[in-house]
Amino acid sequence: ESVNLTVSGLNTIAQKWYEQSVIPAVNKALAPQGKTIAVTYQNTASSAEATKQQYALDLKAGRGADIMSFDGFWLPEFVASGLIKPLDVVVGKNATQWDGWKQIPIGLQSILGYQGKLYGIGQGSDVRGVYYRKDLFKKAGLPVPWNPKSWNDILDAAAKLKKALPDVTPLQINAGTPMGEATTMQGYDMLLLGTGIQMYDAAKQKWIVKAPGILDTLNFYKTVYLDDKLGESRWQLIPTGRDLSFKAFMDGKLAMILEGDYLWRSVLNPLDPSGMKNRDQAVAFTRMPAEKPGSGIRGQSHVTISGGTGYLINPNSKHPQEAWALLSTMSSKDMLDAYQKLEPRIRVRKDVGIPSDKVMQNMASTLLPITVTRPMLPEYNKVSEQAQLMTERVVSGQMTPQQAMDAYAAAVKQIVGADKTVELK
Amino acid sequence: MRGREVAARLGFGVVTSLLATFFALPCLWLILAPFNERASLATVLPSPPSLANFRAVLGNHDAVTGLLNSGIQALGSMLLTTAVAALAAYALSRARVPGARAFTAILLMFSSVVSGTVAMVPIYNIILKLGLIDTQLGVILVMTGGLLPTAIFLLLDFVNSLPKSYEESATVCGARPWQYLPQVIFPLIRPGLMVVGVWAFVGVWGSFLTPYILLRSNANLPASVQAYQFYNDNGQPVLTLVSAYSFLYVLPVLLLYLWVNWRYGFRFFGGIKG
Amino acid sequence: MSVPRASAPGRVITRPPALLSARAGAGFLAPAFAFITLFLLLPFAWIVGVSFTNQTLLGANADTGFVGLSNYARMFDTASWLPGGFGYSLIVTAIFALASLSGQVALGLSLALLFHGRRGWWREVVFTLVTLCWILPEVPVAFGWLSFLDRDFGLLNVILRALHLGSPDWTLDHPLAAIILFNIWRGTAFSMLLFSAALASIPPSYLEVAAVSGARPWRRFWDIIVPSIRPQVLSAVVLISLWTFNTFGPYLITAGGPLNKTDIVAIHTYRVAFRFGDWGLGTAIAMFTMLLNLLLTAVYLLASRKREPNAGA
Amino acid sequence: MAQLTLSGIEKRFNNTLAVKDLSLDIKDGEFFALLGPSGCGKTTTMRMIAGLEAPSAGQIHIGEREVTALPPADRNVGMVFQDYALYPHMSVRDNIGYPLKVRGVRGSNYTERISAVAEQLQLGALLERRPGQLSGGQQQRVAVSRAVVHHADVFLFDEPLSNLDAKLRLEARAFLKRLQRELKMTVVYVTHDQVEAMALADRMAVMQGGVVQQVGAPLEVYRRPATTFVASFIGNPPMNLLPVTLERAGRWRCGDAQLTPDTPRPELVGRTLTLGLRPEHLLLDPAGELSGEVMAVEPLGVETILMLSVAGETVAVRLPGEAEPPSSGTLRLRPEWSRAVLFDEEGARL
Amino acid sequence: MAQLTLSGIEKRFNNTLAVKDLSLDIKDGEFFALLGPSGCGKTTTMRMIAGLEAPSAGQIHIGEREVTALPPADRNVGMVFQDYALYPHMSVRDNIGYPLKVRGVRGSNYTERISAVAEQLQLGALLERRPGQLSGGQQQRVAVSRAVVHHADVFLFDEPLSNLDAKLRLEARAFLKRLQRELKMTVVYVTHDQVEAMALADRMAVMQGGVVQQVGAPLEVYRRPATTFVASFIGNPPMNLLPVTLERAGRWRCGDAQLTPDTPRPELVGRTLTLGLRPEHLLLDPAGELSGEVMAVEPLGVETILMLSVAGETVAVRLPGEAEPPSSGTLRLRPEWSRAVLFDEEGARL
Ligand SMILES: Nc1ncnc2c1ncn2[C@@H]1O[C@H](COP(=O)(O)OP(=O)(O)OP(=O)(O)O)[C@@H](O)[C@H]1O
Ligand SMILES: Nc1ncnc2c1ncn2[C@@H]1O[C@H](COP(=O)(O)OP(=O)(O)OP(=O)(O)O)[C@@H](O)[C@H]1O
Ligand SMILES: [Mg+2]
Ligand SMILES: [Mg+2]
Repeated sequence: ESVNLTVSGLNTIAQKWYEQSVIPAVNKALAPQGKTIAVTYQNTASSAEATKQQYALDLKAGRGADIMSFDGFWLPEFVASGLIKPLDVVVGKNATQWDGWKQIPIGLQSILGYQGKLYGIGQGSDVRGVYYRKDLFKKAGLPVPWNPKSWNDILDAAAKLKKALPDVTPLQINAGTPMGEATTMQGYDMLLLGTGIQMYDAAKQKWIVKAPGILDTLNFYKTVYLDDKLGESRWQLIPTGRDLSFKAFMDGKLAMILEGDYLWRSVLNPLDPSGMKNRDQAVAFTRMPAEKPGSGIRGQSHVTISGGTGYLINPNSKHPQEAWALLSTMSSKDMLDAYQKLEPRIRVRKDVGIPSDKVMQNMASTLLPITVTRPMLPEYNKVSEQAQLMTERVVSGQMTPQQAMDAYAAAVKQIVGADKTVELK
Repeated sequence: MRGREVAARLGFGVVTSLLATFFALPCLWLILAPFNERASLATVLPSPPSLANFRAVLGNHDAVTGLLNSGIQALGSMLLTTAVAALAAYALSRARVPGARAFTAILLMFSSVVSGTVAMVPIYNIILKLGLIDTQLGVILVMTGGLLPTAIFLLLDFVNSLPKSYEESATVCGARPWQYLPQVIFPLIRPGLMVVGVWAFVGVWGSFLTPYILLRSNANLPASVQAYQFYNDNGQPVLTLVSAYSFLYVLPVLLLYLWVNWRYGFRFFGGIKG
Repeated sequence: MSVPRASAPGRVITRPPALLSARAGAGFLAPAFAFITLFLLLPFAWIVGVSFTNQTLLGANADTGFVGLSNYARMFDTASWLPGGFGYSLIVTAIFALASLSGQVALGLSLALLFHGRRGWWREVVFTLVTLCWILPEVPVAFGWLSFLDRDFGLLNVILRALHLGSPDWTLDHPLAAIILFNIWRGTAFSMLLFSAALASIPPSYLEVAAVSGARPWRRFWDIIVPSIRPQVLSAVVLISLWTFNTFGPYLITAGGPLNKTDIVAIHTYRVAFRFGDWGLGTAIAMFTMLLNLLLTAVYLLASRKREPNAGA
Repeated sequence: MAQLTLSGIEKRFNNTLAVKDLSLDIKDGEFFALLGPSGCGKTTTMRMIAGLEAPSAGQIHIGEREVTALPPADRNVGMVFQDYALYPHMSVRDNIGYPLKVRGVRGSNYTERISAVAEQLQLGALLERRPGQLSGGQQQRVAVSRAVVHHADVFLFDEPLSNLDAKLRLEARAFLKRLQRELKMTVVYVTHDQVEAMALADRMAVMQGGVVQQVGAPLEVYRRPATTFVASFIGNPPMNLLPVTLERAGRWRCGDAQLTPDTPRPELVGRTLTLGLRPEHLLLDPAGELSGEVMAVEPLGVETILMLSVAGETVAVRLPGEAEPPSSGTLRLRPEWSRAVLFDEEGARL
Repeated sequence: MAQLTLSGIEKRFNNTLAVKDLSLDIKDGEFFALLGPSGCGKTTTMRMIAGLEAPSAGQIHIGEREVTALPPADRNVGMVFQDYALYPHMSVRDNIGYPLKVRGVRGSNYTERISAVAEQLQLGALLERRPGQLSGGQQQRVAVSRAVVHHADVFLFDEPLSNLDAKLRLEARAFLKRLQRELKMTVVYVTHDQVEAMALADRMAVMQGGVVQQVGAPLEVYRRPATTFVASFIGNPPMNLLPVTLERAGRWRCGDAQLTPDTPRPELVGRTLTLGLRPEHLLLDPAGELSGEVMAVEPLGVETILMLSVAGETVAVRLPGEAEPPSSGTLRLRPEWSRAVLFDEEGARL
């Protein structure tokens, strides 16, 4: 018996991985049952909104790929509209009793978990921190390696850079709506976490709409982009801004950038034709410090935030067991090890390392233990957009930090309801 | 007089050259970047010119299939739209339907709104009911529906300007409508059919949302969707690959236009008087 | 020979000569009608219906709940006139549409006039160029424009710098001007083709009579050309307005920003309906836009009806 | 070929009556002309025969067949349109062959029949051209070929020569006439040019305002016009019409002049009638009874037309080409009474 | 009013020479007709006079002024186009007044001058209408009014009557002639209708292929055509042209027939020439020297045209209207030698 399964959201490299490793493996595993599996791929590139739209339409119509790639923070909305179901419902005990769960830390299991239920298996995660150009730092007389302890360390370094290298932009911290989630996660959240709070107070189940931390964050933006001109505010306001910052960083026109591991493994990848041949010589990574040592979330001195993607099984699948067989196989150590050869990155399994990249391995091991995730709430998207807008208003000089925070508070109250918000003094 | 004539010619040359430059410059990047291994948004001569970007793009099987699928969908919609619109425009022009113009004008207004983002959900559901999700036919039908009002509006002008004596002489010769339409009328309004055909082709070729919503398999997706193969994980275009793919993507439209313009002339008839 | 009378004269009212019988005509219209019903009218009905609900793409409101006119009220709440609101978007759209419209008509008419009565390769080159700007797919063209407008490397600024006119940051400081320029560039071909066809249909003798009568070129333009192409100008104005009002292309240049300065209605609707999945509000906005378009169309129909009775021979 | 009968046909457009109670009997093999001023209903009549227009009343028979309600394709008529309506995208061959093609004639039969007609109309060498590459006269012959390639029962020509220049027109006229004779065609020929109608037709009908004024052979119509309208429409210059008052038998008054006609017509005494005299039937004669002031002289070579003002009316007199009449002054005229025609108050011939 | 002089003007379009070395001297107040077949360059000549086309060589003077390089607006000419070119968006009044308006004439002066012209051309009642609501004849009068409302030096008419039907054409002709006389207009009148040219013109030029073949008074051109082309273009039917071989002095051969002309022309013996005879100068005579077979008879009322085949050529003979010649068989013809014209091998009159 041959079963045809559809898998969505595999990029070209992942498809290669499937052909070389995953499909032969799963067919070997299923051979005793006399079954074989064939896979049809569906690309879901384009924007997150478009992919969500596609999934929503398909799931509502009782269709869709058997295995769907999913961004963890979409779960709440899909669960709320009843379009996806937990693994124990869709697959049953085969899934709950999978031995692979033991290798996945609870925090990373919840990439595709919501309200105590697991919907799929996460596959990769990420962390964020500061990349800097060693060459520029040396030129500016800054120490290399460099370990900033506070926001002020960053500002000082930036000021020195500005003085020593007038045509180099010292610092890039994402802001503004054009960058979308890249502003929230790589910019706003990374600063806000350093002040000791998050956008959502999970304990009180309320959105924090006004807080000294928010003001500090906004003031930091203001210092960087308006007062001391340590960053290029223009990049924050135009659609191509993030690309321009990458390019400047590669060209040695930008000294520091707050980004995810994506920058390291993908944008700067020396193997990529448009990457950076001398990445390992010129670029170094350091953890993002809290506002002051110990002032970060949970009293941490360094902060980071993680997202994650994975795959879940469509409740409409006609072959949930075979789909599970495929999903579990692709999440096995052997398969992920094979995948790391094609595309090394932070995986969810403890037993899967990043063999060829010490820097990445270091990021994962130092940051994964202290990381946080975004609030898993259906309203998150709209609130996040408001946060982006808030930073945009500050960076563009349209509003003062106080005015921007007030506008943010008003907008969030309208979105989530005033009773679900809190103002900190 | 001679002096004035020379001045007038010079002025004409300068003004039209400036206008031509304005229209040409933004296209320059599309021609240069694909041949630049390190393409950025800067418009620079590639040195040395390279085909590496094209090799990379053509090595992507899905992307190549996408170009073929675009062709199928665009050609299909073009033929269907032109045929259906020609029949409708002919009927509206000749059968004396009262309020024909108001009818097309209102449809026109409809089409410009209804084919936007908000209509995608009902359109998905209609195609679902027809069992045509993830088929190229589904895309062809939906695109045709969206293009029809404008196509009819444009063609109506061509048919109206055709003397009735052509059909009259054909009927007197013994021909029935299904004979003289393809034999006499359609050849006579061919420039109009060509304009509408090119316009429909281009509309479908460039459309993203409809195929994106209606299609799933890589085997069916058109180039406009497959172009995202060349965007990085963060939704940013990889300019080297995107520029090369754009080049391949633009080429068929360019060639189609040049062919039609050379063969039939790309023009309106007497201007649309409504 | 007896002359049998079918009936008394005047009682029989024959239809005017229809080349196509009503039945055949209906048959010819049927396919178009089927398409239009299925893919325009049906979706339209859905849009009308949903605009009275609080339906969302996902989340708890994914199923319909009737909320009356509250979506329409939300469109114009107090925040509406702030950047990002619908009212603000309407104002932006109005400026965008008016400027694009006048630019396209002026440029298209100028090109048509410049090349009126001329043949040859130069005309072919220019017309082909302008037409290509219209028909090439939007996404690649937008890349071209992003490059063209780039502050540092863009050709526009390279030229301006060469002329010592500074190098403005188009997408940041003049985003509305940038998308207007883009839209004019993209849409001029339509009015150029329309007007050159219209000019070609003016008998040359009209202009020659005027010349012999003593009229100078400017005079001929206002006295003869403008009145002769009035219907086409009207068509162009309405079609371009409709298209400009609903265009989504500028999204590729500015994505509606910065600071919502280019948040035209189509982009606004996209954000509300697609990005946030707020179908109720999104459809209400679409309905309102449609009513505005309807107004435009009605003006057009009235204007074109008015000129009919005294149409010339 | 067949005869054609129109019985009381009528055509109403909204509120204009374009053709009124028209009955005609056109014989098999006859060349019949419909003549009249612009807008008199000639084209409408022909379009009703072809089936392009449905009559509001009346019947049309072709041969024995009633065709009133048949669509054009079923009537088996051949028609030449005023603008020829040649298909610009087809070669001359395919234009001519179109009636055969739609009837399913194929292969050698198709090409042979086209060749035969083209030979006859001297188009053999032009068969591969497009209509746009032909002169006006050639286009007209193609249009005629298309009408005759299929053996129609009746042929309809709507002002086929009006687009041609004077010289071509003369040639085409002779050619059409010969063709009709050879093929024994039944032809209805619409024109507003009376010379053309007279040169070609066996019989003709003169129409005005949708009503037939007179049907007859050309010379009969010329010599004995049924109404003042026909009198003023036929002839170049047309018949002069003078108001006369019959004061006594044999003594008529026209303006200041006293006329003494051959036939005294005592029964009409007291009435004011219209006297019709063709320009060639007014002779310059110093002893003539009428006098007129010279207004214009048109020397046309073969003849000279003299325009005079007689009793307030403009009167044309036809003189030989060599005549060199004074270009001003007063001349005396003598009517040739035997050719004079008299019309009553309503304009009908007495 | 002024005289008009064209000196050696020439017009080249790409590779066609539309007008070749044309010199004309048109007198003040003269009615001058340009006559010729389609495409012979009449319109081009006129457009050069108006300034709508720049001559490739030569000069144009209006009165004393050289206008060759002036734009149309500065030439002070009035022009009537073949299609009238009335502006559909203006009333008749504004159409007529347009030349005044662009010259800044305003107020009562404007309306008065329009009224005066409209009165003269009997358009008074139609001033508020649109051109679309006028008949062809009325439209023509509006076009003429527009040309004459401003006191131009020269008036140009390009086939103004060719769109009118036969009857209207006759009337319009008389009217134009009278107007020209009254206003003493200098008129250049383009037509391809030779009857029109002869009826109207004081002098006329016959053109062919861009070259003037003959300039002269109408009757002169009619009687003594300068070339075979002029001979075959003027006259209706045109002059018959027969090939003759002068075997001996006073003994010419035409086909099988032996001709004995009045004048023996011994100096031409041995040459093969063309004999021109107008249709009215061939007389039916049983003792005639020529014989021809009857091909067609066209009874036109005032005259009957007989078409014969003589020595392989089609020959027209003009007979009186009453003549009823046999419609087949062979007839004998006698040339009226005093009217015969002889052309050389190149077609020039000897
Ligand atoms: N389709 C129509 N609708 C309304 N009126 C019409 C129509 N066709 C013709 N008429 C009117 O009917 C009358 C007769 O028209 P018809 O075309 O038969 O004239 P005609 O004798 O052929 O004239 P012409 O010599 O100008 O061609 C005219 O008054 C015309 O305006
Ligand atoms: N603008 C032009 N370009 C090229 N050739 C032209 C142009 N105008 C006229 N011609 C050519 O010049 C010649 C003379 O044309 P013109 O219009 O003067 O003829 P015409 O005597 O007025 O003929 P018709 O009686 O048909 O109006 C023709 O061969 C014509 O094809
Ligand atoms: Mg007619
Ligand atoms: Mg001409």
